[in-house]
Amino acid sequence: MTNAVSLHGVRKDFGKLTALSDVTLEIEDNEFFTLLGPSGCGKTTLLRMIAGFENTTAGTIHLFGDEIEHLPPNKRPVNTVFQNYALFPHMNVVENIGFSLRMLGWTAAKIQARVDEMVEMVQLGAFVHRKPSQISGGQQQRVALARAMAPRPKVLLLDEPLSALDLKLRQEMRAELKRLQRETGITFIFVTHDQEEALSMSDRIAVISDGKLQQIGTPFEIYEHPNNRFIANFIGETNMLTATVNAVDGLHVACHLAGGERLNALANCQNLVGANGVISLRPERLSVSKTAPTGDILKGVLGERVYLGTDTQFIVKLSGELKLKVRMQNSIFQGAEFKTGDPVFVTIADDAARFLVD
Amino acid sequence: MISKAFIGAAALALVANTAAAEGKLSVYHWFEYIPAELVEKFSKEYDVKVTIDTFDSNESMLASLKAGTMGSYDVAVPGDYMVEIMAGEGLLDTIAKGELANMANIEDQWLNVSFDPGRKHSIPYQWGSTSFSVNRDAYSGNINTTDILFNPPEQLKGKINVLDSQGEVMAMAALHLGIPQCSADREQLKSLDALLQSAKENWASFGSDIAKDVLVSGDAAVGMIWNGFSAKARAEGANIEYSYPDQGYVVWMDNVVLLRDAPNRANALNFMDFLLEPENIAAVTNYARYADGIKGTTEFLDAELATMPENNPRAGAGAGVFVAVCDQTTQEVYDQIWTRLRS
Amino acid sequence: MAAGTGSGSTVSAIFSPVRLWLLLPSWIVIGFFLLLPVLLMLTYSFLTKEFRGGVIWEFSLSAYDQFLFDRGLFGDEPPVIKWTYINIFIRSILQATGATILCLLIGFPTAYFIATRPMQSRTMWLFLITIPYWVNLLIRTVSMKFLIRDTGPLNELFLNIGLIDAPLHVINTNFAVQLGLFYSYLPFMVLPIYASVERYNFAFSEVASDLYASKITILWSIILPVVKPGIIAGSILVFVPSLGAFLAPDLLGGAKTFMIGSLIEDQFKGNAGNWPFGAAASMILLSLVLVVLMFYARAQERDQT
Amino acid sequence: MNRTFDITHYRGFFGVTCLCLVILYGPLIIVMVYSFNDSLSITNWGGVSLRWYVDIFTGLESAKFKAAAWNSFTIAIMAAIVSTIIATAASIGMIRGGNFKGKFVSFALISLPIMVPEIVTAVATLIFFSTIGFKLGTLSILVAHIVFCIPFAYLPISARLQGIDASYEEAAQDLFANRWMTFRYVLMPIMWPGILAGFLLAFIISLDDFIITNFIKGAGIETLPTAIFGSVKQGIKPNIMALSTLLLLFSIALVTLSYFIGKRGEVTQKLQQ
Repeated sequence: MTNAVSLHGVRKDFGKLTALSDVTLEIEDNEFFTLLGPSGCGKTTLLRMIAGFENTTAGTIHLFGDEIEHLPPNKRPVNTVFQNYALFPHMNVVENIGFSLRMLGWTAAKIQARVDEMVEMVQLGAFVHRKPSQISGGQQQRVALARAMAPRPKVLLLDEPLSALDLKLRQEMRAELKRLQRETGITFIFVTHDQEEALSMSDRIAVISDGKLQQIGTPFEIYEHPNNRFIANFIGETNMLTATVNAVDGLHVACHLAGGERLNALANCQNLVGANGVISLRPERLSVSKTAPTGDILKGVLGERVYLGTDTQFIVKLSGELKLKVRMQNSIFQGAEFKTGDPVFVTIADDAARFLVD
Repeated sequence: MISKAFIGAAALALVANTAAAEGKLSVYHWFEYIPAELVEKFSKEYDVKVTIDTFDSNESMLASLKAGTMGSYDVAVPGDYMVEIMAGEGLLDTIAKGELANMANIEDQWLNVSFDPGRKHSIPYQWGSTSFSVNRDAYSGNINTTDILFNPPEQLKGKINVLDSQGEVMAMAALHLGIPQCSADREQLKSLDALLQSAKENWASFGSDIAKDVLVSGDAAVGMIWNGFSAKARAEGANIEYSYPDQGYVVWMDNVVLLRDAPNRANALNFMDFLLEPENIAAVTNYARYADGIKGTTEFLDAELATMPENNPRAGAGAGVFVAVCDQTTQEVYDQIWTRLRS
Repeated sequence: MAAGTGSGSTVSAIFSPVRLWLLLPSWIVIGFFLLLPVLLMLTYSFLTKEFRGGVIWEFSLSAYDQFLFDRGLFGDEPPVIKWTYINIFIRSILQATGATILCLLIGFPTAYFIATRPMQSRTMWLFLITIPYWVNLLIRTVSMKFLIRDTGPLNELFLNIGLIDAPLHVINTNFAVQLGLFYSYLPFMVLPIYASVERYNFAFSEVASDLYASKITILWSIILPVVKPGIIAGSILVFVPSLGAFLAPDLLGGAKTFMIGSLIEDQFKGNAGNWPFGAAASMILLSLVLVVLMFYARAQERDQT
Repeated sequence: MNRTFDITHYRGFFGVTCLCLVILYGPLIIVMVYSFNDSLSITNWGGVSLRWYVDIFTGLESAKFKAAAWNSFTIAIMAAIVSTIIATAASIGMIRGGNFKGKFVSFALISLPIMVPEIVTAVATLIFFSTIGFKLGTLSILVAHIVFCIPFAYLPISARLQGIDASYEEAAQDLFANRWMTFRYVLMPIMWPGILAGFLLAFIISLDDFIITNFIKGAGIETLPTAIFGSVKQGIKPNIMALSTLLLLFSIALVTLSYFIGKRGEVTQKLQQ
């Protein structure tokens, strides 16, 4: 089976600036694929290159095995949902959705049928004759989706489509997008800087930073096994502790921290004894207790605590200047007995420590 | 779609306008110098569409023709000296013997004129005089002197309009000084220049086209003006008197000339013949209030014209003189004086 | 200026490949029918005048010489600086300056007043100010001429209500020309100043007031410096067209003394018929305007940095 | 309005604004009023009458005015159409063409007709036409008008285009529209208020022009301004006031129209943001 989109060694320069360098990735058919990264990382540029709005400086882009580099956007069987939707202000909902079909020269009857189908799919029945300026942001979003999906693209590109919506609507639309993707079987390439969005919707995620591909993987892999310090930091919250390797067993390493505490961790690559790096510890994979449990533990003094509704967050001061963030679910843990200044033990869940070398 | 049709029509109209003129006549004429009814009459009689552009001085007409409108007009109406200049510049076409049926209608004295010997290019249109008129409400003193223009009494200073016409102003100034026109004498030229410079201080405005209006509206108390135009101003209610000064005045004759490269030469000749008909030229005379040079017009003329003070120089007035054409050297000094006056 | 959310980009890849073809018509039309003619005019200013109009294709500096030097009535005296034409230019500059000041005096308070109206009524006020501009300039000038004649309605009104004893003589004076120019170009002054004042943050005024500045001080030392770009822009927009104006001097000034516009016109349409001189005077006017515009561009650049 | 202390308010500015309006409208209103004067003289009031309006259409000069009006309107419409098309293309080239070498020069060239004083344009054009032997006529007027109308059409069109996000064009292209379709079905409709404003401005500017037209008009060809100028040179006559009033009303109708079109465009633009 050919992949929906294959990028090979793709590079993009804007004058002297390099926006993307050496991006190689395969996006499978029917996949909900997300490009995740901070703003300015080059993810939108990558999307625009697939759409055809930017050409590549180097490298190749294949769509279902066909080289598409030479095709202008209007000849590529991909469609885009724009960040600001770019709904044509002078056309009503029906005209917007049917635009591509008109451009493709469909008959009026066929256009009508397809538009009806799309209106049905995104549940816009009541608004079909309104102009974009007369409907709400969420409805505009649906029109944009319907418009982009009307010509049955092989790949749908979504450029931060949810960023203009408020939180509630955004969460609703996530489910909606996921549903549409499942029902239509279209490959979605979704660009976002919101890690929560990425984690909740994607089949796979590619994290991009500074124009470079950092890691590709399922949400679980990306979150639990970040490849490097950037990803660990960017996705979710984490504690970063500087560490040195004492012993190596495959990818498992035994390290000591700056304050002398010893920890076992899983490394992102083969290491030698004496290598320096950081250990990433997710706060929710840690727990505090007054009595020493078994397994990997760290000793410290309880600092401030913050009540977060579902969780409580503690700051634990380790030796030296080191501080650890620990988050525990309130439903299974009553932290009433913990007071600032109490000496505590921090337990680390299995495989929770990642040793990362830059 | 309506707009498309309109553009089409507009485009067509433009093309039609620039297309070769059949049944057309293009006249370059003095302003307010031909009655519209007469043009209408010609138009009907010969089935010719007449367009008239106007100018306000002989010199500006010459400038405009040389600036690219030559070849667009069929006939023009220059004054005497300008006929001579235009002929010299090669701007005029020659009327062959027999091309004008009514040539014989021209009064004998205007048949062989110095500015167009043998009437090879022109026919008479109107003749008259150039002097000045004074508002009698503003000044009741003696107006039979060119001092009114060049050395005005206190109450008239700053209330004088002067024709924007180089030839006539320079000729009047020469008359005032009692020197010959186109004098090559340096001292005389210098005094001419000095006179005009000093007189300018007392003048309010230059303008030919406004000459009548400023007198009627009272904006000016003295106006250098043509006799017939002055008569019209008087008829429109201005209490003015036209002067025939002791020092003399300018006499002129305007003539219809056939222009070189006339796009409608045949119609031009028809037009000239038309204007040689006593009845037709008399209509012009009645309108413009001057005199024509055509035999047999008397019966068609307003009786009043003959007795009008503007048309009858008082006894004792100086002689009327034509504007002279200077040689290039003197003309260049004249131009220099004029430029200094006008700027 | 670039509005819009999202990418905010106004560069579209779709039209940039054909931008040459899109720009070419305007380049050709303006280049061929204006730039080339201006260059030709420059050439003409160095040609020899033909007796009684027209030119001879022979290089000559006489047009500029005639502009600058007086060689006497007969052209044989040693050259001295001639003020005739320089004075025309100075007079025109003064007239244009007068008109600009008049526009500024009336235009600034008006623009300020409009900019401090509530949002909805501002457009209405601006609309009121701009309507007359859409009326034919000739008609406006003629109206002004009609109004200020010695025996015109204005004088009649003033005489009737006993404000004056004798008619005010305005027509055919320098003031009449300035009034005409002012009337022609006033909206050009109001609009840029309005745009500046509208952007002015009145919190500055409040701060200054809080710091014991009087209203006049605020106007003079806070508002004026902030809205200066608008004032400069407005002044340029009034000054430049006033400089080469033809209708107002001709119809309101009595055409007794030339302004630049009428001087040039006279070389082609009027009595003078001196094309090289007309071309030279046009070139000098054009250079003057370009200098003013360059000064403006500089000032703008300085304001931006 | 009851203001105890308003820092934005300056006493007298309202008065100056009123004075400004009086100066702007006074002469026009006077001319309007006097156009109904039933008197041969412009100085005396002879009662209200429409005779001068009748005179424009049936009087001695009616043929001249009719021809001049026809010339003025045909020239203005054609000049406005052509210059609007050229200016629209140039706007897209300038605003959507990205950064390119000579962009400033290109902008300077497009705005040249505004920067060069009208009288200089007139002189240069006259010299040019006379040198290349271009016959002065309606066509010469039209060409000159197209040239100086371009920047006036360009200004509102490019201002409008600058406010339009390029993503509309990208969306259109993404939805299989080619370059022409993108312009025809997406960009042009969104730009329309700007194009219309540019067209109207060009139309009015062409209709308004006197100096250039006067220099290069051919034999027997008058536009309304040159015809009116020719008439008023000899003094203002009542029929000119009537004609002026008609033109004035026409201009006001046109500018009101453009005002409302502009407002509509503004509203839709605002709603999108």
